[in-house]
Amino acid sequence: MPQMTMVEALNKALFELMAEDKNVLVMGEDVGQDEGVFRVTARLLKEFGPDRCIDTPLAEAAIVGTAVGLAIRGFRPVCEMQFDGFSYQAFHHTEGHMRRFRNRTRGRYTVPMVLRMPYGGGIRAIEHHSEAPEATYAHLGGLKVVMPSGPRNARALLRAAILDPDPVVFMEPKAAYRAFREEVPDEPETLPIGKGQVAREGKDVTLITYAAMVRPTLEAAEELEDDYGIDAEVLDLLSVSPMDTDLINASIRKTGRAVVVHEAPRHCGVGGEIIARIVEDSLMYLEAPIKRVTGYDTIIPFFANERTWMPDVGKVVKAAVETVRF
Amino acid sequence: MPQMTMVEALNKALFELMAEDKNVLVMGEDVGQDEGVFRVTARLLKEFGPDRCIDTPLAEAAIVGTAVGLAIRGFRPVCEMQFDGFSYQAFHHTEGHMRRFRNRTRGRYTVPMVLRMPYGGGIRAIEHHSEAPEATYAHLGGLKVVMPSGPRNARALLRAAILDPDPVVFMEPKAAYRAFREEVPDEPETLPIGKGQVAREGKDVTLITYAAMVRPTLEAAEELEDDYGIDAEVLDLLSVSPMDTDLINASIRKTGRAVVVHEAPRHCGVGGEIIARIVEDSLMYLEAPIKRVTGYDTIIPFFANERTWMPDVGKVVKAAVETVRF
Amino acid sequence: MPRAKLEVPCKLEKLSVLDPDGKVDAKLDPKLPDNDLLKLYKTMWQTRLLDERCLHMQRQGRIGTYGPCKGQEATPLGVAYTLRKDDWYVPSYRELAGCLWRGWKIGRYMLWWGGHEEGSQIEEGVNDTPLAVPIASQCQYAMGIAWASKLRGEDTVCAAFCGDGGTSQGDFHEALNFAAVYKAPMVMVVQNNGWAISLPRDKQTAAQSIAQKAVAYGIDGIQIDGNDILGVIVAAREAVAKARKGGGPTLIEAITYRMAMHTTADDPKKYRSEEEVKAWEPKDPLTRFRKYLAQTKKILTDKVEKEIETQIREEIDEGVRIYESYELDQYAMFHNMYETPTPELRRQEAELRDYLENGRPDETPTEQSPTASERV
Amino acid sequence: MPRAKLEVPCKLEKLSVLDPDGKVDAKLDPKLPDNDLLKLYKTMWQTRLLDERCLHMQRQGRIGTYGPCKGQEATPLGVAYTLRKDDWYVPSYRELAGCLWRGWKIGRYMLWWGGHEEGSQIEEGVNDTPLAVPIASQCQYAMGIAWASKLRGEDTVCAAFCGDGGTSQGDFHEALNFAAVYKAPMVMVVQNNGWAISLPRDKQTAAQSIAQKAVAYGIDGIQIDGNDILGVIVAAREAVAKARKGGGPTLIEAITYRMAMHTTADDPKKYRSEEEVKAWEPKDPLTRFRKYLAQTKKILTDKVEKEIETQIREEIDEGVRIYESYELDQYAMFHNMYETPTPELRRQEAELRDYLENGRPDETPTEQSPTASERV
Ligand SMILES: Cc1ncc(C[n+]2csc(CCOP(=O)(O)OP(=O)(O)O)c2C)c(N)n1
Ligand SMILES: Cc1ncc(C[n+]2csc(CCOP(=O)(O)OP(=O)(O)O)c2C)c(N)n1
Ligand SMILES: [Mg+2]
Ligand SMILES: [Mg+2]
Repeated sequence: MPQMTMVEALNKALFELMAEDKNVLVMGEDVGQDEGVFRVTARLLKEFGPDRCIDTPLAEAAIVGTAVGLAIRGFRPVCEMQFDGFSYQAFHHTEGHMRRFRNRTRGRYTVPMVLRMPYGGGIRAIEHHSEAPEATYAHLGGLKVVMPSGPRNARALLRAAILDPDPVVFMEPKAAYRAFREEVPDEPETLPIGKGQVAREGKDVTLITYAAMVRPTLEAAEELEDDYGIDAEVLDLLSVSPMDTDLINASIRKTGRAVVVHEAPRHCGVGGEIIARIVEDSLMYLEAPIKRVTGYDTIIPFFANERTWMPDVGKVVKAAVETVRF
Repeated sequence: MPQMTMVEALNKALFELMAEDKNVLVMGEDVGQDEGVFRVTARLLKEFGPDRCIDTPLAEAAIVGTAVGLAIRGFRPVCEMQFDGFSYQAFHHTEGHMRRFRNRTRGRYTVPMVLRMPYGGGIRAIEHHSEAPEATYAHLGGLKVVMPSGPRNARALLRAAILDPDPVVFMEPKAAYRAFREEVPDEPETLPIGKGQVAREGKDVTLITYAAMVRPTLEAAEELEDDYGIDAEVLDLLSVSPMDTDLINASIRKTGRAVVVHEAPRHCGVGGEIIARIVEDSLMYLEAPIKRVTGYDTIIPFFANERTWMPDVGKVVKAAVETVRF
Repeated sequence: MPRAKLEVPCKLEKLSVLDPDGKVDAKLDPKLPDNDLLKLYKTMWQTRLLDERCLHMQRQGRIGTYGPCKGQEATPLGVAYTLRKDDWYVPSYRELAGCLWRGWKIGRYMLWWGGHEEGSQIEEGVNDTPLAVPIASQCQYAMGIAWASKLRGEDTVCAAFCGDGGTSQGDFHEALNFAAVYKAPMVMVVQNNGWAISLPRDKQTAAQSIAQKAVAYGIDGIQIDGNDILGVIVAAREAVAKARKGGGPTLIEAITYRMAMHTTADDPKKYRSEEEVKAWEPKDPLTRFRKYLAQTKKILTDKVEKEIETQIREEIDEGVRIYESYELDQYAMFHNMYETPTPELRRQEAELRDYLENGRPDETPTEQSPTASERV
Repeated sequence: MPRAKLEVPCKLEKLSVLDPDGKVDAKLDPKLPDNDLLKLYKTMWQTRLLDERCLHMQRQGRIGTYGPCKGQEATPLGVAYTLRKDDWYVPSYRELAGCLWRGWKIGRYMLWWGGHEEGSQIEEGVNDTPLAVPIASQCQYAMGIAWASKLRGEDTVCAAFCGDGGTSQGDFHEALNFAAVYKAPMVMVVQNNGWAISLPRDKQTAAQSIAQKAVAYGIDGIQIDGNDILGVIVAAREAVAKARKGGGPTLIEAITYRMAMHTTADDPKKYRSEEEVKAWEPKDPLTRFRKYLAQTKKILTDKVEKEIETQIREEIDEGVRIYESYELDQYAMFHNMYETPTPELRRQEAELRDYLENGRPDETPTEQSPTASERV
């Protein structure tokens, strides 16, 4: 199995699906000739031509809006938003049509499309390039919101997303695009959308996270073990809608304690939802309040200060120790 | 004190502020000649002329986007979105500029504007006319999200919103626009944004809600008392960002039990945030899981079935009884 | 350069064929077969009567808010006439005439206004999209639908509609720009009915016509008398043929008038004069077409007219019956969000079922719950 | 009607004054005072050198990703020259030349690219908005800013900028439509530099020019040689004067070329040829202006040039020093969200302070926590 970065693994998934199914199209700004600003769409134009890998004019609403029309006609468009912050330009189509057509027409028309976007901070980009809008999308029924954490699951989940009969928002942690490599099997692989994974087993506290925050959280778990003798379990949700409530509750019932870690601002973020589900199903197992290690309720600072804003290993360690010592 | 509907009370607030401050402008689709589709802007064009009460072309992004520019220049624009569902067309300006200019320019430019919109179901409207997007806005730092529940507080809060130095999303429960009257004092009155109220005192369970759901929740509280001997406290948050965490926790520490009621879909809704804040601060006071009575994670049905979807008195009663009997 | 006029090769035209008196411009007459003319007339009239019926039923509370299309029958009908069955028709919400022509069932149409998703379901075999509410957003998916034809190498065409108000939206602009760049087989029809709720056309845009907006996209534009079914057909036929041959999109501005209120929720007297409405009455597309058929073509006799009317009314009655016997599935909302409902949706459905089937909990008074202080 | 050309009264022109050899069209020459010409030259050259310096500093990791403006100095500078101090200047992110003319400080400008909000703060007394990132969104607030002048009865004007790519966005369309409807004193300048990252202009829109998009709004449009500072000044002056007099907006398409990469994050070799870039070199706005001043006007001697260069370099060095001595306030993010921070923000600030000041908790190994089963 070759070692790949997440960018390469995502590219592999796109390449394979485009080869397998003529209805799969890739479209967006600079995805063709330029191969995507992060190179996720490398080689696609060359291999599949300009009718399958489409450089569009600069208009996100039109990218999503026309993709809805293409999907109604049986295509499986995979749209790229160049950055998270510009997916808002298309929000009325994501909300108003992409997620609604199946329900609105009682299944007469469906929209099997994928809205890919890099998300999150940590790459010293300018304003609007470091947003984490997963809660905004997760609040919209009709969408699935998938958030891979590493090259292998990114590839398997993107494949699942493209094959999914319903629209998927696929948020790629740009901080993890090239940060590390993993073995990715040659043969196609999928993961079920809506199922999370235990990324590390433990018994003292459950650290619940996803996507970009999985790596620092795992690091924190190591530190917790080495320095504090705390045995943390780490859950990688992989999808925030649907959310793997069973996985979360099973772990909480074992550890009795939890910390939620995500990069998006705290207020009305995914963390609240996770905690609500724990309270609904496992309140009586809770030994301590659940802390949230998240971005603050500010706009993420321009990059000179973004690291201060983002959750990091130390913040997770601190919250976990406090939770265990409660 | 005259008895007013919420529409009349909101109109009163607009009228007064426009009379007091020439910088207050009202703008939106059909707000002038037609006086607003709900008549909230009645008499404003006549009284203040077309430069202060502005009928705009049909483009929500331009309404919010140009209002940001007007606000930078010292105006206090009060924009109307004709319906909740069309505020999404302007989302990239609300997210990208309206909420950001103060922080971006370190206070050099501020955006003291109000984005008014009717929200919620219950008036048998067509698709896209019954959305409850408060969690979506509350997740965005830099905004305040205010949600009045009755004529008197609507008037006082709208006044506070217009006077506020920062941008406010003001969501008006359309189901309550004309449903009942209240005494509204002649003299100007404001309420502090970010403070909730105890709408009914009780000791057995706290029902936490806001805006359109306050009335059915109060009704449920009556029923709980009459039929089940349960003494419910009802909190009316009035604002979901900032959120009155102290009020919520004080009540929980008294009752030990809570039900959250809102109309928006459950997943990643405001309910999760409320529960998270209770868990953070008052976990050890909790006697029972906190239930959420909310819209389901579907698109709100076309109006023939919307009542089934919406929280109602019975659903609140059921959840509260189950919580108390837990 | 140095200073010169900037030449723009886009073609901008205006066109009408049938005047308000039912007289036809012989050179431009599309010379439709009598049969087609009578069928078109039937659909136009049926639209008028169904529209009236809906208004009536709204007043009786048998449907919800209704958006009438009186006076705007000719444009969508004329456009629909020029389409093949396998072409696509993307309406906004005032294009009933074309919907009926395309095969939409009255009963289903009424379901939409009656508050049922099934009103958006569209008959199998009809390549249309449901009524669109967010103004001009349909232009975008229409463009995607048109583009799909081109990408598949098919010669099908997509006709899309919006109002004069819709032209102010970014979506209108982006969709036409995409359509022009990709030469998608799209015909964009703007029903300029003079008003967007209470905003008159001249406050909607400072452009002297809507048709000239075509120049922004480097495409052709044509302004037509939208109450003249023959003119509509001539213009639409050309645009459809051009699109089918790979010539790309055309913008058609159809000048028409909304004779009734915006929807039953508003009162047009607040913003427009009776005289303005009166002035449009002689231009009515239905009476004009009737005159043409009865007086110019002489194919519409009293007898034929009677027959048509009887048929129309029977069909409408039948549609109303079907609509009113529709049975709501309260749980369908959970079953149509995804191909397979999520666990959370199943849980919520169970929650609702429990509530609807079992109602409130028993009223056995609850014993005093333990107080918080007893526990902590 | 029945079938005729649709006449459109919008004026569409093209214009250039100074050719690539520095020769001027005498009839159109704006005849600027020598002093102004030299000041303009200084700013243009300073822009070029600051741009180079930024590129260099980016490579050294002293600022972040940088978006160069080489080759695009003349348009923003020329436009800025025609504005009064109390007018408004709304840039996108390639309008450095005009920013410097308007009084932006180099040190502050670099803060933006160095990742500090204070780079967006804009000097007091300068009526400008900061660099704008979401493409074309600035057109909307620019329109609001322009409109404010009109609503206040002031005669100030707002000049706004976007790129050729920006014209595809709905925001561009909506803003110009609003501006035309309200006759706002706005000058919309599109820097058509041939590319939007990797997308060439002819795949951005099928329109033969950007200027013709003015027709969609019923306003005038003019296409100018954007590398010709005199032509820019002539066109902008007219547009500004017209706006100031209440004549409403004008669309200016300035044809220019992005000589460098889109930003330091991309590699233009992937999508465009060296020859294309080479072909634009002779049209460089700076060398052209230099030729004009040295050869035609004969006011730029070697000595003057030396003096200017020394001054420019000193100012840039000083700016870099100021930038690099900037001290970050890690907590400022909490203090600028609202006039008064919310309780939750105060709580979060305290949380962060505790972490930054006290670090990790003590490492005293935690005793085994009670297991869940012990508790339930
Ligand atoms: C995005 C959006 N904004 C606002 C509305 C509310 N609204 C419904 S119809 C309408 C006017 C539409 O005018 P026009 O496009 O001319 O169509 P017409 O109703 O005249 O057929 C408005 C503002 C909407 N449906 N969608
Ligand atoms: C709304 C939005 N979408 C995408 C981007 C990413 N992006 C930054 S610059 C750019 C190209 C802009 O082209 P143009 O408008 O011609 O300006 P230029 O860079 O050529 O000056 C793109 C796609 C963005 N900043 N904003
Ligand atoms: Mg209209
Ligand atoms: Mg460009």
